[in-house]
Order: sequence, then C-alpha cells, then structure tokens
Amino acid sequence: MGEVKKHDTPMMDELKSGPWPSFVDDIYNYAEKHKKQACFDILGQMELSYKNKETHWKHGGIVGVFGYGGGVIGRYSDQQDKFPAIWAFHTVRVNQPAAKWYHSSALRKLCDLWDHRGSGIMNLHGSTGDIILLGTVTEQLEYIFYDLTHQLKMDLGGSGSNLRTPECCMGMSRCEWSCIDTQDITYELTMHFQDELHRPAFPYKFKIKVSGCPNDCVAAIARADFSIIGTWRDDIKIDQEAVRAYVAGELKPNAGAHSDRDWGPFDIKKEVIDLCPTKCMFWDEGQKKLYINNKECNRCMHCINVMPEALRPGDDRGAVILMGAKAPILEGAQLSTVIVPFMRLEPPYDNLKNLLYKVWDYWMENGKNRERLGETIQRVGLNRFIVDVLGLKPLPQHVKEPRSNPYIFWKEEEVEGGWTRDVAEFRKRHPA
Amino acid sequence: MGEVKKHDTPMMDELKSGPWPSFVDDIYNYAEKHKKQACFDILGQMELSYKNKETHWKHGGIVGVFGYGGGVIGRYSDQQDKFPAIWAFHTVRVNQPAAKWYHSSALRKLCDLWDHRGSGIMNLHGSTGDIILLGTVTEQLEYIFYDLTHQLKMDLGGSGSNLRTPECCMGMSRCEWSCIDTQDITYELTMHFQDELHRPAFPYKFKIKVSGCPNDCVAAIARADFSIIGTWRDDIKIDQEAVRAYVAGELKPNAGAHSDRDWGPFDIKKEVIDLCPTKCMFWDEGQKKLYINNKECNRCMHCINVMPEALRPGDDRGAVILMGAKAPILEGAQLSTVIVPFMRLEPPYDNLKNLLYKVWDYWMENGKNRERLGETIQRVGLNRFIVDVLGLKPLPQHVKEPRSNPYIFWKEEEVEGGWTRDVAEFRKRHPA
Amino acid sequence: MSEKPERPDPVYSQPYDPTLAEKLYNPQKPMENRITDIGPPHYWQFLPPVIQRNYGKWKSHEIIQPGVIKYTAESGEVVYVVRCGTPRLETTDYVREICEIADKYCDGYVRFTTRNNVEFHVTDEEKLRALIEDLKSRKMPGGSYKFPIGGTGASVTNIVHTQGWIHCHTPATDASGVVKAIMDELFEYFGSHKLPAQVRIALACCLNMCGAVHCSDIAVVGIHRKPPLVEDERLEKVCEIPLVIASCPLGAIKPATVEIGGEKRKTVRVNVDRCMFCGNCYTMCPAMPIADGQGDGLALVVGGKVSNRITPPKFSKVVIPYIPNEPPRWPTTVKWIKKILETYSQHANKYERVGDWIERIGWERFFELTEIPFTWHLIDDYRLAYDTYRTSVHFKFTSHVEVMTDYEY
Amino acid sequence: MSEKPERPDPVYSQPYDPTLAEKLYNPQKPMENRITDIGPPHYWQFLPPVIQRNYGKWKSHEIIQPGVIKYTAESGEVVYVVRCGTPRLETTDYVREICEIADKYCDGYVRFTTRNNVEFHVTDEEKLRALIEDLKSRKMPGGSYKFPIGGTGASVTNIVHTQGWIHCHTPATDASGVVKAIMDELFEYFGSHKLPAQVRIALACCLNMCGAVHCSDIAVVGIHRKPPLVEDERLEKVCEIPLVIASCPLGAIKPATVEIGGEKRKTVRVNVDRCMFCGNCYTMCPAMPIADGQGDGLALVVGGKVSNRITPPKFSKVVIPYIPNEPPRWPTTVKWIKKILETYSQHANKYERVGDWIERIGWERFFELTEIPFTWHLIDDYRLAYDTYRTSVHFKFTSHVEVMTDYEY
Ligand code: SRM
Ligand code: SRM
Ligand code: SRM
Ligand code: SRM
Ligand code: SF4
Ligand code: SF4
Ligand code: SF4
Ligand code: SF4
Ligand code: SF4
Ligand code: SF4
Ligand code: SF4
Ligand code: SF4
Repeated sequence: MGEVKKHDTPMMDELKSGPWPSFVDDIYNYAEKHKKQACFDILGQMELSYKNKETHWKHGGIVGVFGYGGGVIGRYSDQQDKFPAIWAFHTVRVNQPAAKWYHSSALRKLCDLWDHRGSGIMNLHGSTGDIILLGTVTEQLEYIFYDLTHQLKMDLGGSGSNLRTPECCMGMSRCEWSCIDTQDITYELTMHFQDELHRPAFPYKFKIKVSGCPNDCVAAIARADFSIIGTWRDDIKIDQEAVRAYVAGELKPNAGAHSDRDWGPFDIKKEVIDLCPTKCMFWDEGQKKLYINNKECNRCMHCINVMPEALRPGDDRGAVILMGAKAPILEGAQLSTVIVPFMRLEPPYDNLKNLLYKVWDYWMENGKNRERLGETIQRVGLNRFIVDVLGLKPLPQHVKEPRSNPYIFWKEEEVEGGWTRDVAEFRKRHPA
Repeated sequence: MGEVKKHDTPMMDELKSGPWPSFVDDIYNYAEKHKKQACFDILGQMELSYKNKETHWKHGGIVGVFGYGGGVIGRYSDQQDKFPAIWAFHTVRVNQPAAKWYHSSALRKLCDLWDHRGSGIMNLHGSTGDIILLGTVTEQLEYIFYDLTHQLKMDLGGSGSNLRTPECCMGMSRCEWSCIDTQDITYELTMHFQDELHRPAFPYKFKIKVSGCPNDCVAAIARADFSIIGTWRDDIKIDQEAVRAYVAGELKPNAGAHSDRDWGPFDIKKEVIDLCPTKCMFWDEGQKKLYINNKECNRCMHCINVMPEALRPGDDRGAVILMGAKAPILEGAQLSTVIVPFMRLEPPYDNLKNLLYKVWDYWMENGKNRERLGETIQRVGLNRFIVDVLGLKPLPQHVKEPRSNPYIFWKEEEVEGGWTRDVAEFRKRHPA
Repeated sequence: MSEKPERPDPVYSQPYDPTLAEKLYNPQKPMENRITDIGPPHYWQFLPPVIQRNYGKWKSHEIIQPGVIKYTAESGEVVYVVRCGTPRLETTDYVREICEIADKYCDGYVRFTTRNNVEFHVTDEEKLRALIEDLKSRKMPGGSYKFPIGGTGASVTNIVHTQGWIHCHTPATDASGVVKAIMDELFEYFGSHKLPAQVRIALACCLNMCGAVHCSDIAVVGIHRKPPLVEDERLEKVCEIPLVIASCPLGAIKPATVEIGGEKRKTVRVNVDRCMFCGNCYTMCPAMPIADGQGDGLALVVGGKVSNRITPPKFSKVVIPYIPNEPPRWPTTVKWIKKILETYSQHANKYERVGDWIERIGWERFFELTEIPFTWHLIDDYRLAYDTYRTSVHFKFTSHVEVMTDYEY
Repeated sequence: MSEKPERPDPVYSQPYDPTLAEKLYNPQKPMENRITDIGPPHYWQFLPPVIQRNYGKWKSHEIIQPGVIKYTAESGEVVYVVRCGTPRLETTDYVREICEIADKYCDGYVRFTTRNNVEFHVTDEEKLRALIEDLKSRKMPGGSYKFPIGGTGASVTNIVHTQGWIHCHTPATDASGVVKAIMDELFEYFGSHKLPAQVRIALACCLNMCGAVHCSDIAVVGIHRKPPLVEDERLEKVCEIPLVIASCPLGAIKPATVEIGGEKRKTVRVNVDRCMFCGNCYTMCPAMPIADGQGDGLALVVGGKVSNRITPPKFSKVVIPYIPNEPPRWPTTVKWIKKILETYSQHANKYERVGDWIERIGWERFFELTEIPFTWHLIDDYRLAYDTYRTSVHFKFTSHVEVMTDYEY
C-alpha cells in the first residue's frame, strides 16, 4: 500500500458530530488505519455530491460472476480522474443466514475477505436482507465468489429479474408468538429455489418474506411479492391469573414498551377491550375474568401484545399466504393481498413450494416485461388469478368488500343459451 | 270512444293480490272506467314482456316540442299490430314544484289534461323529481305543452344533455333541521337556468339536488353532479333540560323511530356518546350534563337525530357544495366530492350561480361527449379542477386523505431553474 | 328574488279546457302564442297555511305511530303528517283519489316525498284519526291497500324505482312488478318500526341505474349477460360508428366492414371476451340490441347509504351477481331480499344501517349468516378494484375457509 | 428436510486465506473448482445454545429497560437481549468491534434485526450489566456513540434506508447522511419509551423506494422534479427504444428521429407536461438522466404502517411534497420530522400509531396541528385518486376553511 490521499470534505466532516453512530467517522478511521484510498475517494466523491446535490455514479453497469445472473450491482464513478480508486465500486450481495444470526468467526472471516478484496465498507444489511459488500472492482468478482463459496460456505443473493433473497423475522428463535418456523421455511425455500435465485428467468424481481405472526416484523405484507404470515385458527390461550396480575398492576402492560411516560394505571377496558378491532372481548369486572369470542377475533395481536404473559396465540397454527406487494414503480405501490387464508406449513413445505411454482409458471408465461406479480394480478383480475390461474375457491376472505360496480365479465358457459344469438330471430320478436 | 279490447294478462293479474298498492288493479280500473285502449294495450304488452322476459319498446325516438331540446322521451312499441294504441307512447317530463307540494286544484287539472291527451298513466314522481306523464303520441306533444304553459303555468323538465330538473328535500317547509332554504334555492336556480334546462349545450346531463342538512333526504350526494347540502359552523344548540328528559325516559329517542321493538331503556352513553363518530361528546353522569367539543364535531347529525328535542344545528348556517355524483355508466359510479366546504347561501344566491357558470364554462369547453362532470374532474385531476379551473384554495377538507403515491406533476414555474437543461452542461459535471 | 304567491294560482280553479291548445297552437307558426321557460309553479302557493306561517321555524317532530309524524313549531302550532305508500306508477284516477282525500281533510294540500310516498297534513288530532281510518279503508278491487300508512322511522319505506318493461328500451328486468312483489312480502316492515334503522331499498332495471341503487341498503339492478347483437345491415344507417366505438368503456368495439349483397357496409365487431354487458353501446346504437330473455336478470347489491349519519355515504356492493327473471313475482329475488333484511334485523345494533352492520361483522360473516354463496363474480376487477383487495390478515375464519394442507402443482 | 448443524461450521475457525481464490479460479476454465448454488449458511449453527434449546418454546418477554429485553422460555431459562443502533453503512472494523463484543460476552453469537440494529444475547444479569456499560462507553472519535442502546417498545428505532449518493445511480437525495442528521435530532426517542407507540421512520433516495417508505409512520423519499434530459447522440446506442417507451407509466415518451451531423438518429421525445418525474425511464436508459441539483429534493410521507395490530396495514401519505436538499444536515427535513413526531407524541393515545392518530383526528386537523401547509400537490391525481376524494360532509372546520360569501365569475 502506497501513499493515500485524503480529500477535503468539510460537509462530510460535519456528520461526525452528534450522538448517532457516524459512518463518516467510521470510514475515516478505517481508511486511515488500513490506508485505503477507496475509502478516502468514496468520501471525497460524496462530498462532491453534497456540493452538487447530484449523484456521481454512472448509470448501471452489468457485471457478475460466471453462471449467475445476479448478486452483483455494477457501479462506476463519473469522476474517475479525481477518485481513481473507486473508478469501479461494485456491490456484492451475499445471502444472509435466516433471521441474521451470526457467529463472530463467520463475520470476522467475511471482514477479512472484504478488507482484502473490497473497500472494507459494507451494509448490515441491505433492505432485502442481504449482506451488502459495498465497493470492489470487476477483477475481484470471481475471486470474491470463490472465497465466499470455498472459505465461507456462503453464496450470492439475488438481483435482477429473479427470485430475491428470502427474508424472515426471528420467529421461533426468540419470539413466543411465532406460529410458523420462519427461519426453517426461509432456509428451505432459499435452498430449494437456488436456480430461480441465481438465473433470472422471471419478468421482474420476485421477493418472499416470512413473518411468524400478524405483527409482521419483517414487513412481509409491504415488501414481498409473496408474503407468508403466521397465524392460528383456534382460540387465544388465556391465563386468567396473569390477566388479573395485569389488572392489578403487577405486570407491566405491553411488556414495558411504554415505561418512560406516565400513562396512568393500566385500564383493561380502555387499553384492551375497547381497542379490540372486532369488539370480541369482554372483561367481567365482578368475576375478574376475561372472555374472548374467538369466532369474531381477527387475530390482530393487540390484546396479546398488551398482555404477553396472559395471552398467547392458539395451537392450531399455520400461515396466511398473501401476494403482490411492491413499491410504487410503475403502477403505484401495493400491499400483498390474501390468497390462501390458512395454509398448514410443515417441512418439507411441498404445498408452499407447489404454490410458488404455479404462480411463477403463470407469471413467467403471462407477465409483461418488468411487471411485478401484483401488477399482473391487477391486470388479469384478482378473481381470475385465484380461480382460473391458481385453481382455488373464491372466498369472502379474499376481499375487504365485494365489488360495488356490477360490471361483471360473465363467462359464456355460465349463461343459458350461450352468447351466439341470431339477429334475425331477435328481430322476429322485436321488429325494428 | 269505440269498443276497447282487453288482453289476456294472467301474469299481470297475479300482481293484483297482496297488500301493496297494485298498479295493475289501478290501471285496469282506470282502463275500464275510461275505456282507454292504451291502458289495455300497455298491460298487454307488459304481459308479453313477462313472457319473453324482454322489453317490447323500440330503441329511442327523438321527439319533442319546438324550441326545447328535452322534456320528452320518445317511445315506440315493437308490437304495433298487437297493441296499436301504444304504437307511440312518449313520456312528458313536467317540472315539479319544489319539494313536491301541491294543491288538489293543480293536480286535478293536470289529471284532466292527461286523461284528454295521454294514457292517463303517470309517475309521481320520476327519479330525478319530475312529474312523469307516461304515454302519449307525437301529435299531442305541442298541445300538451300549450296546455301546460297556458292552463297549468307549468313547464317541461329536463332530458338529454342539459341541466336536469333540480330537486330538493322538504327543507324549511317542515323540517326543523334545514340549514338552508332548499325550496327557494331550487326554485331560484330552476328559474335562473331555464335556458340551460331546455336547450342542451352540455356534454351530457347535469343534475342539481339540494338537501337541507347532512341527513341528505334527497340523496344529493349520490345523485347529483352538483350537490348542495346544508350545514352549520358554530355549536350544536343544547337544551340540557330536554337531554335529561331523554335520559329519564320521558322523551322517545329518535322521535319514536324505533317504537315497535324493545331496545331496552334509552342509554345515552351507548346510543349517543359511543356512536358519535368523532367521539367529541361527553355525558357527565353526576352533573347530568351533556358536553360537546364542537371543534371536533363533523356534523354527522346522529346526536341530533336521536335527541331532536334537545339538540339543534347551530345558527351560523350555510352549505357544503359537492360535485360529481353519478351512476356507473361509464367509468363507474361516483359520489359527489367536497368542493366548497362552506358557502353562505342567501338570495339571490349569486355566489352559487356564479360557481355553476364557472363549472359549466369549463365543462362545456373541456368535457368529452357523454362525460359527466365527475368523470371530467377525475380526468383533469381534482387538484387542477379546484385550483386551476375554479380558482379555489386546495384544502385538506377536499380529501379523505392525501395522496399515497409521490407521483406529483410539478409545474415548471415551481421548480428552480425551470425544466430546460443542457445535456452538454450535465455531461460536463457527469461524464458518461 | 321572486315573489311568493300566498295561495294557489287562480288558474288552477279554472276548469281544464280541452280545446284551448288546438286554438292556440298553430303548426304553421309554432312561435305563435308560445310560452316558454316559465319554469315550475312557485312552491310557496302550494304550502298549507300552517306551513307558510311556520316556515323555517319548526322546533321538533315526533313519529307518533308508524307513518304519522307530528311537527311542532316554535310558535307552538302543530301539524300532523300521514305518510302513505303509493305504487308511483299510477293513473289519474288514483291521483284524483289523493286529491279527494286532500280536499276532505287538508284543504286540498298534499305533498310527495323524495321516495314517492304521499303525505297528508292536518292540524288537529280529530281530523287525524278520521284521516287515518279513511286511508286504511281504501282498497283496490284485488284487495291491495291504496294508501298503506308507514314508511317512517326504522322501517322499509317505498322502493325508489324506474321504468322497466312498462316504458324503457334498455331494461334487463321489470321495475313496478318486481317492486310490487318485494313490497308485498316486506309489507309488515313498511308499517312498523321494528328494524334496527331505516332500510332503503331501490331498484333499477339496467346498469344506467336510474334509481339510486348504487347507494342503497338493499337494491336490485337489472343486468344483461350476453354481448350485444350487431345488425350489420342496419348499423351504418342508424348509428354513428365513431360514437358507438367511443361508447364502450372497455374499448371492446372495433370498426369493421362487411359485404352484404355485394355491397360494402361499415359496421362494428364486438370483442365478446372484453364485454361486460353494460349496454352502453345499445344506448348509443339501436342496431346493437343487448336484451335477451335467457341472459338477462337481476343482481342484488347491498350495504350502501346516503346520509352522513355516523358513517359517511357509501356504495352498495354486489352480493348476488345474478338471479333469473321470474315473472310475475320474482320469488328468488324476493326470498333473498327478505333473507338479507331479516338477518340484518336479527343481528344489527340499534341505529346501525345495513352497510355499517356488515362492516362491523365483516363481509365474510355476512355471507355466512345469510347463506349467500360467495362466487368469483363478486371480486372486483374494474377500475378501482385494488382498493377492495384484502391487504391485511384481518379476517374471520368463517365456514368458507378450508385449511390448505396440500397443493397440487 | 435439512440437517441442523449444532455449532458454527469449522470452516469459520480456519483463517481466511487471501491467496486461495487465485489458486482455485482459472479464468480460462471458469467451471474449474466452481461451487455454485450452495445458498446461505444454515441458520441453526449460528443460534446460541440457549436459543437452540428453547427454540419455539419461548413463553414471554419483558423489556426491562429501553433496548434491553428479557425472554423467558417454558423451560424457565432466560436470555437477555441488548439492542443497539448501527449506522448500517459500516466498515469491517466496526463489524470486528461487534465481533469482539460478541466474543467477550456472548460466546461470539450476535444477530441483526430487520431494521439494522445489532443484538447481543447474554444469559445472566451480571454479564448484562457489564455488557451495557461496555456498550455505552464505546464512542467514535467525533463523539458519536458506536452502539447506542434502544430501539425497543414505544421508541423511534433505526431508520430503514438505502444507498443514496454513496452508491446508487438514481438517487434524488442522500441516504446515510440524511439518516444521521435525523437520528442525531431524534436520539432521545431511540433510547426511551415515551412515545404513544412505536414509530417507524424510513428513507428511500428515489421513488423506487428501496426502503419500505410506503408503509412507514414517517418517511422521507427522494424526488426529482425535472423531466429527464434526452441525449440524442447517445440514446440509440445505449438504450432499447421500445423498452424506454414502455417504461413510462404515463406514456409520456414517444419515438423521434433527429439529424446529427447530417446523420439520422433514432431517439425519443418526452412530453414534459405528462411527466411525473418518476425516473423509470432513466432506470431503463442511461441516456435520459433525470437527477438535477436544483430540481431534486425530498418529500415527507406519513401515517403508514405494516403490522396488523388493531388496524390493518396501510400506506403512508404525502404531507410535504418537496423540501430542497440541504446537505450536510438537511435542517428543514429534520425540523419537520421532529415537528410531526412531537405533535403526534403530544396528542395521540397510548398504543396509537401515527396513522391511526391522524385518522382519528382527521387529516385537516393534522395539518392544522403540525402547521404543515396544505398544497395542491397533496391531492391525488394518479390511478386510484377517486378513493381519496372527500365524498361526505364529514370534516372539521379547521383554520383552513373560509366562508365563501362571494364568488366572482
Ligand atoms: C441495495 C438496496 C437498497 C439498500 O441500500 O438496502 C437496493 C438498491 C437498489 N434497488 Fe432496490 N434495493 C434494495 C431493496 C429494495 C426494496 C426493499 C425490499 O426488498 O424489501 C424495494 C421495495 C420492495 C419492492 O421490491 O417493491 C426495492 C425496490 C426497487 C425498485 C422498484 C421496484 C418496484 O417494483 O417498484 C427498483 C427499480 C427497478 O427494479 O428497476 C429498485 C432498484 C434498485 C437498484 C438496483 C437501482 C436500479 O435502478 O437499478 C439499486 C442499486 C443500488 C446500488 O447502487 O447499490 N429497487 N429495492 C436493497 C437491496 C439490498 C439487499 O439485497 O438486501
Ligand atoms: C324516468 C327515469 C326513471 C324513472 O322511472 O324515474 C329515467 C329514465 C331513463 N333514464 Fe335515467 N331516468 C331517471 C332518473 C335517473 C337517475 C336518478 C336521478 O336523476 O336522481 C339516474 C342516476 C343518477 C345519474 O344521473 O347518474 C339516471 C341515470 C341514467 C343513465 C346513466 C347516467 C350515467 O352517467 O351513469 C342513463 C344512460 C344515459 O344517459 O344514456 C339514463 C337514461 C335513461 C333513459 C333516458 C334511457 C336511455 O337509455 O336513454 C330512460 C328513459 C326511460 C323511459 O323510457 O321513460 N339514466 N337516471 C328518471 C327520470 C325521471 C325524472 O325526470 O324525474
Ligand atoms: C319526507 C322525506 C324528505 C322529503 O323531502 O321528502 C324525509 C323526511 C324526514 N327525514 Fe329523511 N326523509 C326522506 C328521505 C330520506 C332519504 C333519501 C332516500 O331515502 O332516498 C335519506 C337518505 C337515505 C340513506 O341514507 O340511504 C334520509 C335520511 C334521513 C336520516 C338518516 C337516517 C340514517 O339512519 O342514516 C334521518 C334521521 C333519522 O331518521 O333519525 C332523516 C330524518 C328525517 C326527518 C325526521 C326529518 C324531520 O325532522 O322532518 C323526516 C321524517 C323521517 C321519517 O320519515 O322517519 N332522514 N331521508 C323523505 C321521505 C322518504 C320516504 O317517503 O320514505
Ligand atoms: C427484532 C425484531 C424482529 C427481527 O426479526 O429482527 C422485532 C422484535 C419484536 N417485535 Fe417487532 N420486531 C422487529 C421489527 C418489526 C417491524 C418491521 C419494521 O419495523 O420494519 C414491525 C412492523 C412495523 C410497522 O407496523 O410499521 C414490527 C411490529 C411489531 C409490533 C406491532 C406494533 C404496533 O404497534 O403496530 C409488535 C407488538 C408490540 O410491539 O407490542 C412487535 C413486537 C415485537 C416483539 C415484542 C416480539 C417478541 O415477543 O419478541 C419483539 C421485541 C419488540 C421490541 O423491539 O420492542 N413488533 N416489528 C425487529 C426489530 C426491529 C428493530 O431493530 O427495531
Ligand atoms: S412477526 Fe410475530 S413472530 Fe415474528 S418476531 Fe414479530 S412478533 Fe415475533
Ligand atoms: S387478537 Fe385482536 S381481534 Fe383478536 S381478541 Fe385480541 S384484540 Fe381482539
Ligand atoms: S335533509 Fe335534513 S333538512 Fe332536509 S328533510 Fe332531511 S333532515 Fe330535514
Ligand atoms: S353531530 Fe355527529 S359528530 Fe357531531 S356531536 Fe353529534 S354525533 Fe358527534
Ligand atoms: S334503469 Fe335503465 S332500463 Fe331502467 S329506466 Fe333507467 S335507463 Fe331505463
Ligand atoms: S355492452 Fe358495454 S362492454 Fe359490451 S360492447 Fe357494449 S359498451 Fe362495450
Ligand atoms: S431508493 Fe432509488 S436511489 Fe435509493 S438505492 Fe433504491 S434505487 Fe437507488
Ligand atoms: S420520469 Fe417517469 S413519467 Fe417522466 S418520462 Fe420518465 S418514465 Fe415517464
């Protein structure tokens, strides 16, 4: 390593102060310690962007590793004279372990790799869930890939028009509410669909996310084309003793989530019963007993969230499968919509895998270029997607409300006598 | 009058029984009494429709009176041989008096006219509000018109692409809640816009309806392109004495509207306070006093409806002006949307008239053929309609919620430096 | 500002002259004697004196029994109103009977409501009793009441409806007949206050929806289900092809040329797979008839409302996409309407409109309780469809839901 | 079904060999020694033993102080979690420091949350205290905390964000810098539980919205406001014209031909009046740059959520359509976010998310309380705009409303 050049970055430097961890401080420390020109250059170029209020990265750049259609985002500076060390600054997306648990041995080895072959800068994690290694040059890509697979038993994540790296909440590893094994499902799907992940054949990107319960801690309903959200069908389990402890102020409501403000003593009526969206709860003040009309419960989780020691999801567990979420480009943002109200999820998750195959088959055949699944569903109609494409029964659970317009596309076979009519016959009955 | 021929109408005859007033019985009575072949024929043709399950009226038929573009709906039978007396069976729309008050002298004279010149069948009233005289022949039209104007001081209502007959709720004539003089407004507008009513110059039909309060007894918000709904800005007037009488069970809640079922004793908390959509009411059980946080009230009328002796709209009265309601054809049904949150309405209602002129000017210029105002608003954008077309300030009251997509059509003059940029300049900063 | 005529215009007391128009109107000189743009009669002249005196100064009202409302003015004056159902489709004799009653009890004054009921006004209780008795006694030969009293408060009031087979050219069903069949069955609810809230029923005989079907508690709408016929022979002559093409909301109509007897004719073709049977093309073009005895029928839409009370106005939703036309009494339609009404009556809270009740319990529960089959037709696929998708896990496990254990690929 | 490796793969304890890849990879024979499709490491090996033992058998949890959660298993075992903020954009040295802490207190185990916080797990209280003290003591030279503790319960947790000027080609603003500026200002809310409910803040540097901005309590999104430039000279060479045309959601791009130096070139033209600056054309075509220092900036969107708690998930709504980029600390953006957060904090009920609070009080009241000007940009005019219109008279008379007495025509 020769002499390195620090650029003058007064604006970047202003981001060193303040209590929140400063990435500028971190990068400069690292740059100085490791004498990394790329790190100085990246902050130099960012300073220029702060001045111009424009990015200084060129458009795109298709780079990758042999045999994979994704996993690397190519990036080139448009200021290569000023910042030669970042003339290329590609990112490598590495598929994270489910729910992002690590052992330092693995993380550290990854750091060693990245010191050696990249800028030393990374994101833990990317918004899709990957480990993002930020900044390397084209020549390093194959070596990085070899290092990852041979020395780290890791693989690339997704990019481009393919299955993206699936992601999940921590689920059963720590959470008492997880109705499904989010990590196992994520792992199984990721392994099973390696081909779909690495070799783009889709009309556009496709994301899978798995949350263990309706709290949806991985934002599956908002960020995944295929959202798996754990739920239960039977009754919420009640520990009346614990309910009374909450009412008596012996247990902290919502596990202490509101500890720094005086909201007054816990009021089960006001804080639970009245806020239940289906109004299916009843607190018998005399008996000191909580009743839930579970038939009416929509499993919003509120009561359970407020009284975790007293209430728990039921035992008959599975998941709601929803599809179609996406960001606004092109037709506007979508949340995922219910497709299967209750799917039993047990290894090896064949039902889930088959459903995915079915969806992809159709989408690959019929999706337009750069059309997300949600847009395809909107275009062909949710009803046709459910019934004709997936072969499922239409259910009131599929909609918030039935259509208000009576513009129904009847099918010919539904209509007595079919559609072929004879004008002459008609005019016999109805002279013009 | 010669011999008349009654047709065999077994299905029609089945509609004579049952408690609800039978139009079949009525028409047959009349037909027999007045020896009207048209009445026998109409029931004969209806019987045929009951058999074929198809209408036996031909398509359209443009007929009318000289100088008017509307007011008559032409109709011809496609069974002229079988039912010669209704070969033509046009309807005449007669503009009803506001809120449909009559004196028998006027009604009876109208009946005389219709016995003489028509089928004797009518609708009181048409869905738009007109008196509908159902069934006459082309030759009678001018005479009917002369009779109406000379002998009944009545005029035709609207049809076709023009202003339709305005309609209103009974308002101040009987209702204690009317915040505006619905009948006067309706009368004034109808008189003022006679030309717009009779000489089609609009892209499509245009309806005005006026309700005195948010109960909207004339369904203005659902059925009028221009909906005027009375409201108030100040505090609901409370008679605490009367409130206590309701609470004590001395007054019947909702003026007795629920009298035939035992709903238990009146519970002000459950029936009023908890149902208030803005939760802005408070009943002090100790003090026996009702409080309303009027700032938060959205004037839904519920509390007033339940306790009419105790609560009344405030004194600072006016109307909300909403626009755009329509039935589904073509782009789907619309409810009217708030355009002016509070308009003071005092004779001669110049502000209202000017607003209408402004709307029409724009719509006549820019509306497509058969495009209702609501569709025009959707096409040009509610924001542009409010700001650029009507010159009004955009308000949060105009929407249920702000947009969720960030797809904003900025105007060039809002953007520093404008839109004209130089590629070469850009490429100087950003080499490709 | 207009003057307010205190009493009915004297013109109305002059007898109708059946010969006058022929004297005044000269087809050769159509402008001769022509009076135009006089507009409707001024409403004020038709207001009973007690109404004029207390106009805008009413204090409160009380429904003293179904169909009978007592209004009290600030002045202390009262007026009693008796509201009666009418068939709306009526003869001049029926209207004359109304006039006769009005003369007898009400100094000739009478009004009609926005839902086609007739209202008689009296100022003293004795007259009120007599009036009520009189009204109850009047029947049609077939036994139906001429003037059933009711339609106030938590009742089913008169059905707003349209023309149907008696007058219109586009209907997919009848109007007056269906209404008669429904009201016969729901008659007890017209004259009583036993529902949780008012229930507004409406009927429109085609998608044009001349009744305010789109915002009714329960409504019937006539629907077609076969694409329009195209009369190649006639089309060019009777229709403006560009307008016809533009009339289709889905662009399903394309121009075409055919040869008929060696002659080229301009016509159109309908892409039947894109047709949603709205009938708008027929409205624009007589050579594209859409009505069909087998295809046509009715849909039921429910849960809409107009008033701003508690919840904002809202659209009705389609719950039964199709019921065949079953004249003369449409038993299936009537059955389902009654089922919906009575299920609502049994389960809703006081003051709760049909739509508000359904939204509280959830649509899935509504379908379960009413036993209406949920079919693919009910899932929206028109312009704003996305906003009806269930984009949450907020739903109930009704009988509709089966556990998906396997899925065959 | 896959086997579950009990302990971290031995491969991780072998030192990284910086020369190995060069030995294995032969550019001439790219398939040689290539391992593909092995997927991610199995998660099980990275679970601390206490987690493995109690996997799926947790009983409950308690947030014993902001950032510190105690989990109790059915077995009676407990685990304490300490959650710390990270900048997400970080160096290997920063990650090594995490590893060092994990080694010292947690047998090397560590996890990251779905919002880029890092979590350390210990099983006894003493270690917990020591860990917390240690974490608090670690600072960057500039004084910022390396590992601020918090992000649990009714707090503002870490901001989900994107690349911005550090790596992306389409941003309209920076990401990490804006996030740093916001979090510095809201720092007290990260480490405390004083808000009515959790508040999720997100940032995306362009309309692609790589952060889940569209469903956040409060979010920042970078927006462009100038139509794309068109590089006629280059376009044909670097872009596929049909794809470019198809990329525009509004069909604002049309093909065109120009003459450059006597040579005909295919290119495109943008109908600037139909452009909504989404940048999708630039994504598809490098010859249509859209970024502009003057035009670009940020919009604030608020009131979205993801969880199904009480109310269903919902989209955020645009409340400030544009704030200029003000590097390095974006004071106007930060000011408005703080204002919204604190207004919410002052007025909302316990458990009430930002969007639920706003819907309860009404958007008109929100604009009044926050003093955010309501401008025409906030009224939707995209595909589902109709559903946002105020189709009722349900609104409040905030300071926005003036009485319309006159209207000039
Ligand atoms: C790295 C990452 C942001 C981050 O800093 O975390 C990212 C970065 C980019 N995204 Fe993204 N997206 C990232 C997660 C997302 C997410 C969030 C998610 O996956 O949960 C979304 C919203 C959810 C969704 O998919 O709808 C997202 C929606 C988009 C879109 C809009 C897609 C749409 O259908 O609306 C684009 C545009 C495109 O595909 O052309 C896009 C495109 C891009 C590109 C490739 C830019 C482009 O125009 O081609 C960005 C490359 C940036 C760079 O130079 O590194 N990115 N992108 C995230 C991936 C990291 C990872 O693998 O873990
Ligand atoms: C007579 C009446 C129904 C009735 O029995 O009461 C009626 C009858 C017709 N309407 Fe209507 N409409 C009648 C009130 C309505 C209403 C209700 C209202 O005005 O409050 C509506 C819904 C509100 C609205 O305007 O959107 C209504 C929405 C339509 C439409 C659909 C318009 C749309 O924009 O969606 C059409 C179709 C058209 O205009 O081509 C239509 C067309 C027709 C035509 C003219 C048929 C046609 O295709 O041209 C019908 C003539 C029937 C006949 O032969 O007598 N009629 N029509 C009503 C007028 C009586 C009156 O003047 O008082
Ligand atoms: C006479 C009439 C007005 C007119 O100008 O003709 C009228 C008269 C009254 N309405 Fe109405 N409404 C009349 C049509 C309507 C309509 C329009 C419609 O149905 O097409 C509506 C909106 C319907 C809807 O929301 O779908 C309507 C929604 C109301 C409401 C709100 C009820 C609700 O629960 O949403 C009230 C308040 C109440 O009933 O307490 C009300 C209250 C009243 C009061 C109490 C007003 C008053 O103080 O006089 C009147 C007697 C009520 C009763 O009948 O029990 N009026 N009322 C109409 C009678 C129609 C009929 O013959 O049945
Ligand atoms: C660690 C993490 C899951 C993970 O796999 O990484 C997690 C962990 C927990 N979440 Fe979460 N949530 C996590 C992201 C989320 C997200 C996703 C997001 O923000 O992007 C959501 C949806 C956010 C939204 O609605 O916009 C989320 C919505 C919830 C809720 C619903 C709260 C609400 O008021 O709507 C609960 C229930 C509660 O807090 O009582 C919950 C509850 C919990 C519990 C109590 C579950 C449990 O029993 O362990 C965990 C501790 C809560 C805490 O932090 O106070 N978690 N949680 C994520 C921590 C993110 C962070 O670092 O700040
Ligand atoms: S989504 Fe549910 S199961 Fe998963 S971590 Fe959050 S609360 Fe636990
Ligand atoms: S989970 Fe939600 S809906 Fe179910 S009982 Fe609890 S609060 Fe009510
Ligand atoms: S709309 Fe209001 S003012 Fe008019 S009649 Fe109905 S309740 Fe009375
Ligand atoms: S009018 Fe409606 S919103 Fe206003 S106080 Fe009464 S019930 Fe509440
Ligand atoms: S609803 Fe249709 S069929 Fe019925 S009257 Fe109106 S236009 Fe005619
Ligand atoms: S019925 Fe409607 S959808 Fe079908 S062709 Fe005619 S206009 Fe088009
Ligand atoms: S939000 Fe836009 S600018 Fe930011 S990383 Fe994603 S694609 Fe790039
Ligand atoms: S920025 Fe978006 S709207 Fe504008 S031209 Fe490009 S793709 Fe079209």
